[in-house]
Formats: sequence, C-alpha cells, structure tokens
Amino acid sequence: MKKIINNPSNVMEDMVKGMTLANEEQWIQVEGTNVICRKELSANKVGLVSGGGSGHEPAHAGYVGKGMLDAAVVGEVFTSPTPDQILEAIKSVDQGNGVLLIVKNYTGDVLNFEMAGELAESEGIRVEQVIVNDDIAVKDSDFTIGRRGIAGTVFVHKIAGAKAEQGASLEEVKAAAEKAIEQVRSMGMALTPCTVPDAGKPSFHLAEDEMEIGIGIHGEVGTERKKITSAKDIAVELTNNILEDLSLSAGDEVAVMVNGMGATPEMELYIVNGHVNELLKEKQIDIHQTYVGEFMTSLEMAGFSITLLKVDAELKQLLAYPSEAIAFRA
Amino acid sequence: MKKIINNPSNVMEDMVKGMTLANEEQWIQVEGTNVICRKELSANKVGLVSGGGSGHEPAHAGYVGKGMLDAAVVGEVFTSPTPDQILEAIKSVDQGNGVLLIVKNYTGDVLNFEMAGELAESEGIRVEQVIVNDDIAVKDSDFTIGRRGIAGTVFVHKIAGAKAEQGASLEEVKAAAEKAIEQVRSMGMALTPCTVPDAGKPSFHLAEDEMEIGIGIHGEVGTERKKITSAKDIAVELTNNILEDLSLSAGDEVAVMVNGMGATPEMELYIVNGHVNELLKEKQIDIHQTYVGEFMTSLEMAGFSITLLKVDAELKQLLAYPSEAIAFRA
Amino acid sequence: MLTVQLVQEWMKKTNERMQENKAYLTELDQAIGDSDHGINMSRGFREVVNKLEQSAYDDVSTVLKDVAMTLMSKVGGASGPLYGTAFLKLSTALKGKDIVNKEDLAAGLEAAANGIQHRGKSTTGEKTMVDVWVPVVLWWKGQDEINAEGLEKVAKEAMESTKSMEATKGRASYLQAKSVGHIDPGSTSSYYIFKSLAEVLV
Amino acid sequence: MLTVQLVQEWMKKTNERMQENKAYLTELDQAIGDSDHGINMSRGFREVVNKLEQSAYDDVSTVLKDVAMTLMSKVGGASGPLYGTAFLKLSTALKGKDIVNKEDLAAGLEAAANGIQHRGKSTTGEKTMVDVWVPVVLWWKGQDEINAEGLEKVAKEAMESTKSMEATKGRASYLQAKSVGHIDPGSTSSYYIFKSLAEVLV
Ligand SMILES: Nc1ncnc2c1ncn2[C@@H]1O[C@H](COP(=O)(O)OP(=O)(O)O)[C@@H](O)[C@H]1O
Ligand SMILES: Nc1ncnc2c1ncn2[C@@H]1O[C@H](COP(=O)(O)OP(=O)(O)O)[C@@H](O)[C@H]1O
Ligand SMILES: [Mg+2]
Ligand SMILES: [Mg+2]
Ligand SMILES: [Mg+2]
Ligand SMILES: [Mg+2]
Repeated sequence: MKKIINNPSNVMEDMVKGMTLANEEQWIQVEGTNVICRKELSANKVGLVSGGGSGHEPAHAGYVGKGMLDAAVVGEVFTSPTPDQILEAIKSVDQGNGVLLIVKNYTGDVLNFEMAGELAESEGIRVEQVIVNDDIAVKDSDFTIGRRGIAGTVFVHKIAGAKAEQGASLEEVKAAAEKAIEQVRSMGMALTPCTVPDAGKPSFHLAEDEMEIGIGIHGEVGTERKKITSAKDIAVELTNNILEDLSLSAGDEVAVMVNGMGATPEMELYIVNGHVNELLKEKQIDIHQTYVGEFMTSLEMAGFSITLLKVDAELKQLLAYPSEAIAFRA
Repeated sequence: MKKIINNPSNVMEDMVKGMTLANEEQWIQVEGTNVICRKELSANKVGLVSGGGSGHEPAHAGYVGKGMLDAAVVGEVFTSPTPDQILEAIKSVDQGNGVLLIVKNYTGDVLNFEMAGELAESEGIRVEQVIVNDDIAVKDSDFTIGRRGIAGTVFVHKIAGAKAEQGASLEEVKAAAEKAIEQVRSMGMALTPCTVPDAGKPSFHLAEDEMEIGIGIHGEVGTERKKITSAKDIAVELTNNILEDLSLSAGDEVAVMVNGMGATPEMELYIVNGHVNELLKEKQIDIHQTYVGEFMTSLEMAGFSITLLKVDAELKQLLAYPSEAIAFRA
Repeated sequence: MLTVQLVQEWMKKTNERMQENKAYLTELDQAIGDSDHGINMSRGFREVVNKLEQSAYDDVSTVLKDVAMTLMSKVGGASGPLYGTAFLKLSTALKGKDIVNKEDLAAGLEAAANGIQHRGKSTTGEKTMVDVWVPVVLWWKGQDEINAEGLEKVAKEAMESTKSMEATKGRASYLQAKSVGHIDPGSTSSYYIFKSLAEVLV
Repeated sequence: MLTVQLVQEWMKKTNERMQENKAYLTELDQAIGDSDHGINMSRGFREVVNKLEQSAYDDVSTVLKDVAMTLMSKVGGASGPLYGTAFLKLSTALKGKDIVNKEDLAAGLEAAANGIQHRGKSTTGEKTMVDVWVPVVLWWKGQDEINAEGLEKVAKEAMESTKSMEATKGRASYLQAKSVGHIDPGSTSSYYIFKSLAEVLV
C-alpha cells in the first residue's frame, strides 16, 4: 500500500481537518463532529444533508455550498457515518423548515440516516429522506436490496440544492430530488482495485489485461470480469446499458457525467466522453450538458462511470441554477 | 500498461475531440489543429495563449475561458506542440492588441513557442512571451537550463487572464504575468511513475516503500529517492524548501495550491493541506486562499506538488477576478 | 448467570478477539463486501471497553445500554446500527434484573435477534449475522441450563453455515451467486461475541 | 554525391531505422528524459517519407526544405525544432546546386550543426545531439573524398561518447550527475540519420 497519509486509522479525521482549512470562507467543521457545514446558511431555507463513508471525495463535502448541500457528514473510509453525527448535521442546518436527507442506497447508510431522522423527529425537527439508487450494474428486484447509489447522487444534490435555494418547501424539494432519482442511471468499470488505508491490502486482484465491469464505489468486485477492450467499446457498452434501462429514445434530452474513480487521468475520461457523445448523437439523444471529472470516487481506483440524467425544462433550470460548491460550480 | 484508450498513438487527438465536445458552450477546436479556443473572445482584449504537451490535464485547455486563457495548444503526450499549431492559436485570438504566450520552461516548449512567435511577428502580430519556472527541485544557475515550469503555471494563467480581461495592454499583462512568475514556487513528489501510452512502460520503478522527491510533470525521476515517510513529514519538507527559496517570513501572505499528480485520492491531498496550513500558521504566514485538487498532472502518476504564490493587493484582486474556465472558477 | 462484572469481562474478551482478528474480518469483508468490517469492529469494541472502564455500573441493563450506545455512535456502516440495536434490546429486556439467569438471557437474546431482523429487514438464510443470532437463540431456549461449551459450538456452526449461502442482504448481495463460498464477516464477528460470552458464563 | 533520389533514399532508410528503434529510443529517453523521443522520431520521419512520396522534386534543396518543414510541424518537443532547423539550414546551403559534392555537403552539414547550436543555445560536451553533429562535420571537412564507411564509424563513436557526459542541456540536465552513464537519445537518432546517409552516399 502506497499512500500519503499519517496513521492509517486517522485518515478521515486528518482529511476533514485539511478539507475545512482549505475552504474556511465557505465551511465550518461542526465542533466535536465530522460534519462539514456551510458557514452561513441561506435564510429560511429547507436544510439539505448528505454524507456517507469517506473515500469518495469530493463527495460529499465538495458539494456543500450555496445552491447545493448545507452539510455533509463524513464517515470512516467506506463506512456510513453514525446516527449521532448525522443528527448534529441535521440540527446545524434546520431553520424550522425541515431537513431533507439525501442517502445513497446501502444498508449502512440507510440504517444510520434513518435512525438519525428518528432522533431528529423526536427533537421536533421535520425530516424527510430520499434514497439514490442509480447504479444499474445491480439488479433491482424484490429479492435484493436494490440498486446502489453512485455518481448520479451528485445530480440529485444539484437538483435538490437548487430547489431548496429557490425557497421551495420540504415536500417540493423532496419531490424534485425524487424526480432526479427517477431519471438518473449510472454504470461503472475499473482497471484496478483500491486499498482501504486501515486494511492495507487491495480489495481484489486484476491481471494486466483484465477489467471489471459493473463495479461500485467501495472497491467491490464488479458484475463481470473481462479482457480490457478499447475506450470506445467500453464507453458504448456502458452507455447502451444505461440507455436501455432508462428507456431513452430519439428526441430525449440528457445531462452526461463521465466520472473518474480516483486514479484515472482526465485524458482518458475525455476520450470516453468523445465516444459517449458520438453514440448519443447517433441515437439522436440531445446532450444538454456534459460534466467530465472526478465527482464520486473510490480512493485510488482506476476506472470511470457514466451517468445519464434525463432532463426536462424543470431539471434543466435547476441544473443551471447558481451553485458555489467547490466541486460543482454552476 | 492499463489504460482506457483506443490506439495509443492517437490518444491526444481522441482526447481533444472528447474535450471540446464536453464544453461546446465555451470552446471550439480550431479546424485542422489541436488548438482549443474560446468560442467568443472578449472584445478588444490582449490575447492569451498557453499550451504544451498533453498528459497534464486539466492543463492547459481547462484554463481556457473568460477571465483566463483564450486558447490552449495541445501537443502529443509530454511533447511540446509545434510552431505551426501555436501560430494558429495566436492568429485565432489576436484582435490587434497583441498576444502573450505563457510557456513552461522546457527546451522543447521554449523553442517551439519562440519559433511560433517569430512566425506570428512576420505576419504582423505583436507577440510577447513569458517563461514560467516555478519548480525549485531544479537548481537555477548559469550552467543549467533553469527551473522547470509546473503547477505554478496555473496561477500565472489566472493572474494574466484577469489582467487581460480587465483591458490591460500587452505590456501590462506581461508585467503582471512576470510578477506572478517572480513570486511563485513549487515542489513535487511521487509515489509511482507514469506510463506514456505509446511508450507502454512506466518511466521508472519505485519499491513499495520508496518515493521520489523533486519530480517534474513528465514522469522524470526526481532529485532524491527516499523511504516513504508520513504525509506530515513530506508536506513539511516540501513547504519548508519553498519558504526558504521564496524567502517568505512572518507577515507575508500567500495563496496555496496542493496539486494532485493524477492518481492521488483527494483524501490524501486534503491531509497534506492540513499540514501545509499548520506549518504556515506556525510561521505566521497568512493564507489568503487555498486550492486543492488536480491542476497540473502527469498522467496517472501518484503524488502531489505544493505551490505557494506570494500575494499583494494587486495579485489578490487578480486572483479573485471572475473566471469561467472549467478547471479554475473564480 | 450474568453480572455487571461478567458483562465487562464479556466485552473485554470480545474486544480482544476483534483486535486479534481485525485483519481476518477485513479480509472476509474484502471478499464479499467493502473491506471495513474488521476496522469497524476493532474501533467499536475498543471504544466499548474504554467506555466501560471509565464508568461504574449498578446493574446489567445499564452497562449493556452503554455498550449499545457506544457501538451505535462509533461503528457506523451496517453493523453499527445492527449491533447497537441488538445490545439495546438486550439491555431493555434485562431492565430491573439484579441477577440474570438463563431464562432472562434467553428472552434478552431473542429480543436482540428480533431487533437485528427488524432493523435490517432481514431473516435467516440471507447470509448475514442473523444466521448466527437466530440459531443461537433457538438452541439456547431449548437448553435446560447454561451450557457454555455448547454455545460456542452452535455459534461456530452457524457462522460456518453462511459459507454456502447466497447473500440477499448486505453488500454481499450485489455479488449474487458469487457470494457463495465465503463466510459472512458479520456472522464471524457475531461468533466472536458468543464465543466470548460462553467463556464468561458461569 | 547527393541527388534528389538519394535524399529520398536517405529519408526512407532513416525512417526505417526510427521505426525499428522506436522502443529503444524511447527507452533511452525514459532513463534521462520524458519517454517520448522514439515516438517523436517515428512520427516525424514517417510523415517525412509520406510527404516526399506525394511530391516530385527538381533539386536537393527543395526536397530538404520539405523534410525540414515536416519535421518542424510533426515532431514537436526539443528535437522537432532542432532537426527542423538542421534540415532547413542544409537546404538553404544547397540552394541552387544541381549536383551536391563532398564540399557542398561539408558546408551544408556545418550550417546545420551551427543551426542546431544556435537554436538550442548549446555547444559540444553538453550531452545532446550537438555531440554527434559537430564531430561528424569536423571529420567530414578533413576528408579528401566521400568516405561512407568512416562517416558511420565517426557518428557511432560520437554517439557513444555522450554516455560518459553529464548533461547541461535538455531534460537530462535536470538529473545533473545522475545523467552520466546513459547514451543521449537525440545523439542516437542523429547517429541513425548519419548511418542512413552513409548508406546512400556514392
Ligand atoms: N440487512 C441486514 N441484516 C442483518 N445483517 C446485515 C444486514 N446487512 C448487513 N448485515 C451484516 O453486516 C455485515 C457487514 O458489516 P460492515 O462491513 O461493518 O458494514 P458495511 O456493510 O456497511 O460495510 C455483514 O457481513 C452482515 O453480517
Ligand atoms: N538545447 C539543446 N541543444 C541541442 N540538442 C538538444 C537540446 N535540448 C535537447 N536536445 C536534444 O533533444 C533530445 C530530446 O528530444 P525529445 O525527447 O524528442 O524532446 P523533449 O526533450 O522535448 O522530450 C535530447 O536527447 C538531445 O539530444
Ligand atoms: Mg462499509
Ligand atoms: Mg517531450
Ligand atoms: Mg463492510
Ligand atoms: Mg523526450
């Protein structure tokens, strides 16, 4: 394991500290917690809280800022934060108009946020929760825990954030978030695994000519192991899967996100984007906006995910609404 | 070599295409070239052109946008672009007020930009050139080719870009760029080498417990090979070297950049930032602003560089001036 | 019979096992999860022991409540709320008992096992810690007296039974059929909890 | 004696060598540079041959000018402008010559070597291609007639002499003393150019 860290057991605390110090104009670290919160909340707004395990940077703290999240709760690496921490975040951002929790669909995240919500309600705070489940690599059925939440979560942050900033009610913000969740799908792949610092060993092994298709953002193996093919073939495979799952067809309009998993050079992400763009144009799907970069990572995993958000007039307006979050400016 | 590419000989062209498609609102690819240029230039402005080999993304195209560069010339991986391409960029952005070329100090870049400047002048365009040489790992003496240009170049783009956007003359923009160059210093380190796609093999080999101090941004070995120490020790070593070289002392004010080399998780960059911040505070050096992320990379190299820019009222105002470049919003 | 002191012993032994097996639990979680279960357990039970050392307790229920709250606020992930809930239910079931006998413990462990299933919306056969807690409770209820040796054996077999299961809950479920052939990490940490309990029971 | 056809031959042979040794040149550049010299040379001379095949030429100077312009616009890096300049100076020196004899070539190669040094602000002993061009020109000027075999030998020795030098120009100079012990990549591509020239000279 090669990492630029101090004690592997303290990476999360060390990071939260260095992160808050990098953005003292915009952020504070809520005392005694690992919650990163806007320094000044927009008055009378519905509160927006997200979070999850660390190791996905810039998610979620990078999305804390005017026009997006009000607070992000940072858990240990790949480990959902605990209810008491989430509760502190909720209390820090509630202004009496209620708080929406944006949660990625993992058992740990769902349980901890749920419990925090219950605690907050017992203190008289109105709390609603939405669960993001954009990863189509996982089959959604009554017999499973459903699809995972991955990079599409960032679009949900943006949509809900804009809606809240515009003064919408908790119900309206929740509805906007749910609409985004309905219309966003992602799929990822990896060339290399990643190493949880305190585990010290990579999460799986791949040969020089192998890749994993359908990986999540926690160093899990994917759904299929294959020989590496060309950027074009991989981009086309993932995009086609998404198009099918979202039932997109000619005339539909989408926002595109090509997300690096942590160690992928931007050069490769842009090459992938060229092929995604080409395929969408071929299928006569309009590209409203394209985002290429690192939005939801998995430590130093090499690989990428593609996300498509089907947009309509409302979502386009919310996507374009100003955001001051350092990891997603609009 | 594990990469998400098509033909290794075509990565640059594939990338430029995917890049331009990702930002069609802001950019065009100048026909028949690998020049990425602002779609609409601000009227009557001094033109600003930079560029260099590819593999450093988001540099330089990510800095093309209102308030920063007008055009970036993209060369083959780690290979300076050719004079004819640079000339096209100069011609695309000149509005009669002259063009400033911002060049990183490498023999190849200097020669090609110099020749392009001569060609442009023979066509009646006023051209000036500044050479960025912020890398203190390389000794600057009369017997060497001088320090290299690395991440500090981004600050020079920002300063010159703001000055030009404010309507300054070619001489004034050049003076602002030179002031930034005078006051910016960087130093980097790596945990892993990188692989030029068409070379197919990593540029050097490091053992599991080794790192290179003083690396450049082209997969070169550094000035010193060492056992990996803690994030804190490394951050302190690099920062102290810079402080000394820049002769910074209590009361001085700086902008800080912690730049990832391509494969470093943001988590690690933030941990490093915590220590840089701590050390500067200890030395009573004021931190005006902090930038953490990937600004000037070296393909999939793992590692980071630290850059300090000593700021005064003018530089602070120019740093804060609005920029719409996707990789450096202000 | 369980007393405040024995609960403290129980937690100490559990913690020792979690520390010793931190790497092993993490390895199990690397195979079918996200490589953090050993880290989570080692952090959680270390904090439990720290907490218990700093306080004085009059009854079993209170000490178990502190165990629950510490796990809840220090573990995170899926296992944190689940173990937190288990110990909270156990604590509640034993409220007011000065001496905890076999029957009390049966009722308490049953409440805990139900708590896990309720929180996790899970049942047996899904390749989770439930596959240890439920068989242990069933067996315990069927015993006439405290049988420490038997407890360890039953828990161990239950843990091992998860190897051949296909996961339908937790992260391992993403792997579908590929989850078969690996022991569930949470079942293993649950086994350590019961093994440690067996060692302190008198 | 050099003719249009021989220049075309020269470039074809040079190109073949650059393609064959693409990996080797890149390896040399990995040791003390940035891993692209073989890539740059293979791209550049392939384009030169393409260009020459597409056109018809009346005199040596014009074909050499196309060589120069192609290298200038297809290579990039340090070697692109340097080789571009070299062939441009050679072309200029041979302007108007129908037949190029030994003396003409001496003057042309000298102009080329000076052009490289002027462009690169470099001189001999700095571990660059200059350390091949300058000794070759000096030796050539001292010969009474065309000596193809000798040319190859002198160029090769000059190339090898860079191994023990410490670089003070080009990327290798960043390595200071660590640059010693490696042959300079640009000197090696220059050796290929002269070796190919030796093969076509009559
Ligand atoms: N729905 C559930 N019900 C019961 N136990 C579960 C459930 N989901 C997960 N588990 C248990 O939690 C363990 C994983 O814990 P841990 O690795 O600490 O959390 P995470 O899965 O969030 O990383 C699994 O091995 C399994 O035993
Ligand atoms: N100032 C200079 N003068 C003469 N030759 C030089 C100079 N700088 C570099 N070179 C030559 O160029 C070669 C490197 O070429 P190349 O790798 O293609 O370009 P770059 O160094 O830009 O990557 C060196 O091996 C050396 O021979
Ligand atoms: Mg986890
Ligand atoms: Mg180069
Ligand atoms: Mg886990
Ligand atoms: Mg080179």
